[in-house]
Amino acid sequence: MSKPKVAFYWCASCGGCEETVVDLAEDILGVVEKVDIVLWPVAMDFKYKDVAALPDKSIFATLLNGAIRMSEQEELAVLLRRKSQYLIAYGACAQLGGIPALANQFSREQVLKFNYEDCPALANEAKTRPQAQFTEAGRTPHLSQLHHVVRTLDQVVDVDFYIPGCPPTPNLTKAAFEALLSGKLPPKGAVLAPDIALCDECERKATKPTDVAFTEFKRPHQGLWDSGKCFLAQGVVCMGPATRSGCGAACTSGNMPCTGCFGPTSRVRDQGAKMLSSLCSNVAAKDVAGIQQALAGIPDPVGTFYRYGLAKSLLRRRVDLPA
Amino acid sequence: MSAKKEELRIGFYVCHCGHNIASMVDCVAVARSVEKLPGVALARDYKYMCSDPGQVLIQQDIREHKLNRIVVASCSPLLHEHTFRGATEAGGLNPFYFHMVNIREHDSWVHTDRQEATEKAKALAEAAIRRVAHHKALEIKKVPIHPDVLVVGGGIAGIHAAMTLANAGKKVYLVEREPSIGGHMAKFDKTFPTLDCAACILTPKMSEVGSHPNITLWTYSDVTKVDGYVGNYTVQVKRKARYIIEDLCTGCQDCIPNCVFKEPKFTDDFNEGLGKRKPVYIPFPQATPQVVVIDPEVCLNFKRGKNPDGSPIVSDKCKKTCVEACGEKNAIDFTQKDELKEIKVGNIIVCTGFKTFDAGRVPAYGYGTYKNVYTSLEIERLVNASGPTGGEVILREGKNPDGSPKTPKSIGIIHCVGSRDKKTNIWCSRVCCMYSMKLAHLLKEHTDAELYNFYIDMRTPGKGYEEFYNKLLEEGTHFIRGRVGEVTDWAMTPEEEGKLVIRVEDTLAGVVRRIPVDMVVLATGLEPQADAGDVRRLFNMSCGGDGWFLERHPKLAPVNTFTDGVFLAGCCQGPKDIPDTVAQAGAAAAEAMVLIDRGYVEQEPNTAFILDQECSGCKSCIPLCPYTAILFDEERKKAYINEALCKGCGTCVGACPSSSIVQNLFEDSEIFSEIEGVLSYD
Amino acid sequence: MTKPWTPRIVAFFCNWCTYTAADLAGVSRLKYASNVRVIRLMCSGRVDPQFILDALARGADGVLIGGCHPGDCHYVEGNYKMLRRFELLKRMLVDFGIEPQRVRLEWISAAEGEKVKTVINEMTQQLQALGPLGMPQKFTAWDQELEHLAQAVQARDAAAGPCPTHAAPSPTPEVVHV
Amino acid sequence: MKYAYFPGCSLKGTGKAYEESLLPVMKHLGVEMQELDDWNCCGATAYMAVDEGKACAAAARNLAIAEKSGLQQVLAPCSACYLVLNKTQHYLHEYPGMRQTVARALETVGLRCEGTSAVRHPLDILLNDIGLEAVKQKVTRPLKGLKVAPYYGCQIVRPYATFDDQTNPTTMDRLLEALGATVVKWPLKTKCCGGSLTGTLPEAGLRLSYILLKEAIKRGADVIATVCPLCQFNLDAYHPKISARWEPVPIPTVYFSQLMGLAFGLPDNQVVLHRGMIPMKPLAAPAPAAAAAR
Amino acid sequence: MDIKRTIKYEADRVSGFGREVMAVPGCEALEHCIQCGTCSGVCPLSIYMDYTPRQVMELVRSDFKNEVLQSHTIWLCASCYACTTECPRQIRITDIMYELKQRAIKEKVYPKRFPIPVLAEEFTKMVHDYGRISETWLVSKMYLRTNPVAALGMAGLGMNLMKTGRFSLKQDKIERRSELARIMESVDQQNQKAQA
Repeated sequence: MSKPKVAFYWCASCGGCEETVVDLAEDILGVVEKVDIVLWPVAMDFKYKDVAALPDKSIFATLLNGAIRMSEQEELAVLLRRKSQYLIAYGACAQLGGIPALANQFSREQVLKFNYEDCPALANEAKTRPQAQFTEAGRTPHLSQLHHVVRTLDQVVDVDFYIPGCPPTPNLTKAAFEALLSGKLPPKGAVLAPDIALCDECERKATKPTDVAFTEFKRPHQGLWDSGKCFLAQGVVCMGPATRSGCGAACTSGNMPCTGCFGPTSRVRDQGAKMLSSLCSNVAAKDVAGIQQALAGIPDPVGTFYRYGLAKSLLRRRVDLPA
Repeated sequence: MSAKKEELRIGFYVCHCGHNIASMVDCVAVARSVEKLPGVALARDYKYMCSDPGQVLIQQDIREHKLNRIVVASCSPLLHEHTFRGATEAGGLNPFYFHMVNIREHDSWVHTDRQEATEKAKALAEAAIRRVAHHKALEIKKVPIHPDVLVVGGGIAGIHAAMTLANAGKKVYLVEREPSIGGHMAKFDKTFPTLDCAACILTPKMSEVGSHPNITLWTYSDVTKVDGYVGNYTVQVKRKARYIIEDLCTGCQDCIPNCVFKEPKFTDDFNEGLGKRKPVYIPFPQATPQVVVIDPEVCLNFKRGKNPDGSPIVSDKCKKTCVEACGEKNAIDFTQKDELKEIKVGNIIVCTGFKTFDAGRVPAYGYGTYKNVYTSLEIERLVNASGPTGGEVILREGKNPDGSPKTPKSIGIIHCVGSRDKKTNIWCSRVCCMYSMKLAHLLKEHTDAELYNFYIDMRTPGKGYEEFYNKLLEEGTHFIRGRVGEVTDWAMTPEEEGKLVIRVEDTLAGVVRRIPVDMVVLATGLEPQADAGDVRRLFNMSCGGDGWFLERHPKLAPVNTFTDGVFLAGCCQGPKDIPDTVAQAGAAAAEAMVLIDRGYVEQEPNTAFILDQECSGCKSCIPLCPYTAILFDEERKKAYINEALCKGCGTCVGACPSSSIVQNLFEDSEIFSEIEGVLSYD
Repeated sequence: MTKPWTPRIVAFFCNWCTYTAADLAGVSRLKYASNVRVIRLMCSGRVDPQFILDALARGADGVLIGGCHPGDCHYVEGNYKMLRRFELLKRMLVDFGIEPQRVRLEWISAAEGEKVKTVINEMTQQLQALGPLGMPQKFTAWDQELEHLAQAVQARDAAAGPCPTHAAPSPTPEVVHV
Repeated sequence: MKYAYFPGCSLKGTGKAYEESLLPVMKHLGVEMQELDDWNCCGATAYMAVDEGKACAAAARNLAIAEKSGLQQVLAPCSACYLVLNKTQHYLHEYPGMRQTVARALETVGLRCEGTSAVRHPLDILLNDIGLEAVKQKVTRPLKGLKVAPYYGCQIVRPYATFDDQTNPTTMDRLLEALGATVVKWPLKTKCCGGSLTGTLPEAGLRLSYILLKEAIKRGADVIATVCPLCQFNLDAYHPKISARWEPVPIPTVYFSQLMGLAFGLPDNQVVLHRGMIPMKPLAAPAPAAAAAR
Repeated sequence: MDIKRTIKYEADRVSGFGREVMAVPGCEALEHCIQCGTCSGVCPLSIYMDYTPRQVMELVRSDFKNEVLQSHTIWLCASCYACTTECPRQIRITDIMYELKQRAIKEKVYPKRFPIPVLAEEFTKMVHDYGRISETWLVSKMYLRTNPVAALGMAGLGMNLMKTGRFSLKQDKIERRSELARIMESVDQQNQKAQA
């Protein structure tokens, strides 16, 4: 009897999620033993048409990472959705939009102009831009096009489960595989990580006093931080309280504050708004000038509170940009 | 897996409130539109939902139609939420399966376009329908009431409220800022319109207060801190050092004549600065308690400096003849310090009174410039037999040829000084017309002078008041309808020389007049106390835009405040005369007794709680709670809320970064569904 | 006939001051624009920034928050907490391309029925001048680029003929949702 | 310190003594005054009676010119000018309709009035910008023994001025005291002199001036100090008519700036006392010490 | 004895007049008048008026347009602002007087040969023509139009002014008279448009 078919695919992402699969180390053998991989562009050579040729729902599970920002990615997402019983958004980009979704603060034109014209590291004097199609030697290839809006996977197709993280940890991935293969699955739409904020597993938690009152905020590069003390107690924005746990507090263990890649808990609709609310409520000042002065340490609230979650935020995108 | 969700059966009722709502909102259309919403089992419109039949309708429908949620669209929930929760409960449902929509105060009464108002009502109704689906059954908690009462302020209001409660067997703490109780009334000579002597009717009450076994009287004391909530207030009172041991002072006042100051030379506030007193003094003969006070600002025993704790430095330079005179009683103690007392009470009655308007703020009337311009309160002391002149009305400036002080031959009383004026106070001070006439009568009696009253409108709405006006007319007092333009000493004619001239339009005759007089009396209005803002914060009350403490409802709850267990009486709530003040004080005492005798209060179950499983222990919420109701369990590394301390503001809920705190009655899901609802219309 | 557009304002009023002030405006029969829909909370401190964003995302053109004057909060300091959130939120909304006039925080005491009227009228006028925010319409417009492809894929699939049938279904574990 | 200077028509005509004395005094105090380019009549009390919109537009032209000059502080010594320019500012702020009308009218000639300039009175500037200490330092010939009745008139303190009390102003009192003069307290400080009624309805108008003169004498004043060219004109130039109608009231009325010049020891042609019809009694000779110091 | 009927009929009122005046910038607060008479009490000229300022306020509010516009009171107002400053209802009485003067001039209902409105008109005209006022010319023009005989009585004053160097026959002018004219013209056009 043949094994369950599994597909991996990457859209707008850095590739880190793919690395994670490899990071399963010897456990990957266990996985490979139990499944048939039908698509894994980073490691194996399959053609899209092979996938297209598969019967609908014939793939047991697809782990798709990356945000959807190009027409090709959208197309593959739609295709894989059709072919898979379970479509799993794998990693922060697929789940929340991730770093690529920060582009939602700019218009497509702004993005293209910067990348093909203004970027200082660029040598493109002709200011050539990628075309949707071109004809050469009688052939007309079509190129993938950049969407106006960067989207999460579930804003394009129906998603069954989410594995959070930038990237997801091997442990979560392994646990997800085990759950999938054992058939003991949570309700549809679940995030396969603990539904409790990061502080729960952060070793610094004990050092946070119960009377924090912020007078200023610092960014990570603006100081040397006590490696044992809660970042918030040191005045550094740490997204831990508003972010799911499950990463093993990897960043805070490495003396960097949490930036929120696991996304919010299930009870939260907008991770950034909640973190903003929590931080601001605890500012010490009572007058507008004092409050503004304290909050001046957060010069880029969108980038701070929605580093991974902009596409998934309630407003999704800078609202005055063209469709 | 969770149990199958019970099917929603919402009953919706829209109230016409007679024409109040129906004239601006198409109630039938609202009911028809709500009817179609998911979960709605029935939707009705009805003339008066708050009436008995309206309430019975809800109860019947709950039984007959198996309703499990109720929404009523009518007036403000602050008015009738309680009523409809009661009806819901009487119908056999948990009262919190009810939600109320305000389409009167927030809709029909404030809009002018029927279609728009109807659309708004529909949207608000839809929001409630969506919201109520998330409602949960909650339990009302009963909290016992501490039977003692704090009365703040010892004027006639405080005295009457304290006496009423004490006579009913309740323990009362009466706290007064001045060395004696009595307030403004103790300064008055006679009271209108009956002209009975203020002291004669007040002082017996004062001494009763002083000796009542159920009243703890603390004069020369300030309330400095109030904690807790209805039924359970903890109050801190500062008893200021009076340098006299109250229990040892017998009130013999032997110390006063023996003070090293032979003559009184310091401003006597009780006599409005018209008299003088010594450093050791008793404010007035009938003062309660009969205990003297030493003023450290002027007593030679004190240096003009402060110890680190804020108390004045004792100098020991004086011969201390007062101590000698006190003798074995040993009641004088120069080392006395302010003392902080903490008491527990269930209810508080605030009777902090008023201050009179500072007449110097109307420079055109010359108070402070011309010596013979007086305030009405100064005249009260001047005509008072126990006042600084023994009741003789003599002018501050000017002597008779024989050198004796001059008595006025003509007096002008100017009404509405600091009242009915947008530049000072816009309100009518309500008592000035009457007391001006009273003073006119008394001055006439004392001096036989020619009296002029300058008024804008005569306001005499009270029992026997108009009759009093008539009496004054009979006495020959001139009433000139016109607000005085200016008081000046510049003469145009020989008879004006050396006089104060009042320039005014006699609006009834339609002519401008100049009237020379010897004395001008300014009928100053009533103002909130200078520290009303602090007092308001102390007791968690509200102030109106004018600065008077705000009653919960101008008609239906005139002595209640927005804080349960805190009541108002007397002029701190707005200008009023003595009968009204006493009536209000009695009402406030009765309101307090309602709570005491019931023994408990019901608490709105809108407290917050932390989802224990979900709390990550980030501690963000802990510093936010002003009542320290949120604690951190060090063992389990999670926060938890002490429900008894939580007052249900929801600030921690709004701030919890992982949404792990829930507020009953205001859950996230309930509010999100309300937002969805109000935006559902086209 | 379509109604001319008028702004939609969602208001969050605290129970003790602003909600009561709005009641007072009613009792005083003051007249103001009907564009505002009030949601009652116990304290402005309960206003979660999520509520504001959610209201905007669901079609509000403006959000008004009303609380007690500084120092007058029924719950001591809830209004300060709102003020602090508001200060950063306002700045963040500008970064989101939303005009700061769309979100307004006002201190309105229980006695200031008149202020309820002026604030609502003023805000309605300002929003009228700004025009609709129209987030739901924006979301639809943004997502039109997806429909292109969906249509193209459909067309291509139709041309390519039906997919292979479920001849060989993938073996799958039995699923129990826990 | 530099101010835009709006003299107004009177200071170029019958009130020239005001300008002739004020400019040297200000210069002496180190204040620079730059006359507004091509200023026009403010409209005074008469224009408002004819057309409100045009009155505002005419006054606003001056404000626009001031804004263009970059000098945000406009010094207007004449009471009527001071009031009208201030009133115009208020109207432009308070009434959007008026603001629009005026803006459109100014636009036709390329002018803009944003309402950013502040209209200031010399008394305001002397007390609040320069300060009495600086004034005192310049006094070389204190006005010892000179009893002065300060007369503010009606229009500078009310209703738009904020630098002094509307009913009982004191800025000039304090200034005169700083000059060493004795200030006579009298209740007519802000009473109306009759304004233009002295010419149009003399029986009513002149009577008001008469009361002022009579009362100042009665209170023992040697001289009345004024801030307004119209007040000065009424009290001074109508003097013979008043005396003929009622009784002789021989008391001179001078500008406060003339008294300042006198106290600063400025030359006669900068104090211009000869412009008044009633001579001021000579000051007591300076004390020898003061003379030596000079 | 000459007796006169003083009753007012509703037909004597010009309905809407009060509202119209109160709609003018500066005149809004009139609706709050409580008829206290402070305005008359402080007015230095009220002793000469046919109606006291307070009465004028009530007449305006009650739509007695003809009585108000023909009254002497509005012309006796010297714009000293005492009433405006002291009014307990913050009614800008002076500004209301200005508005009434404007209406009286527009409707030409002021007393003939009455110098005050003539002065106002001449003043306005001079501002239009020259941009500035030359007092000597202004006063002369006023007397010529109202009471040339009385001008003779002013000769003494002129002499005195000459003696003190304050008499000038020079007509002061601004440079950019066309600029001012254009501004005024624009206001006129806007007003006409608004009326149409």
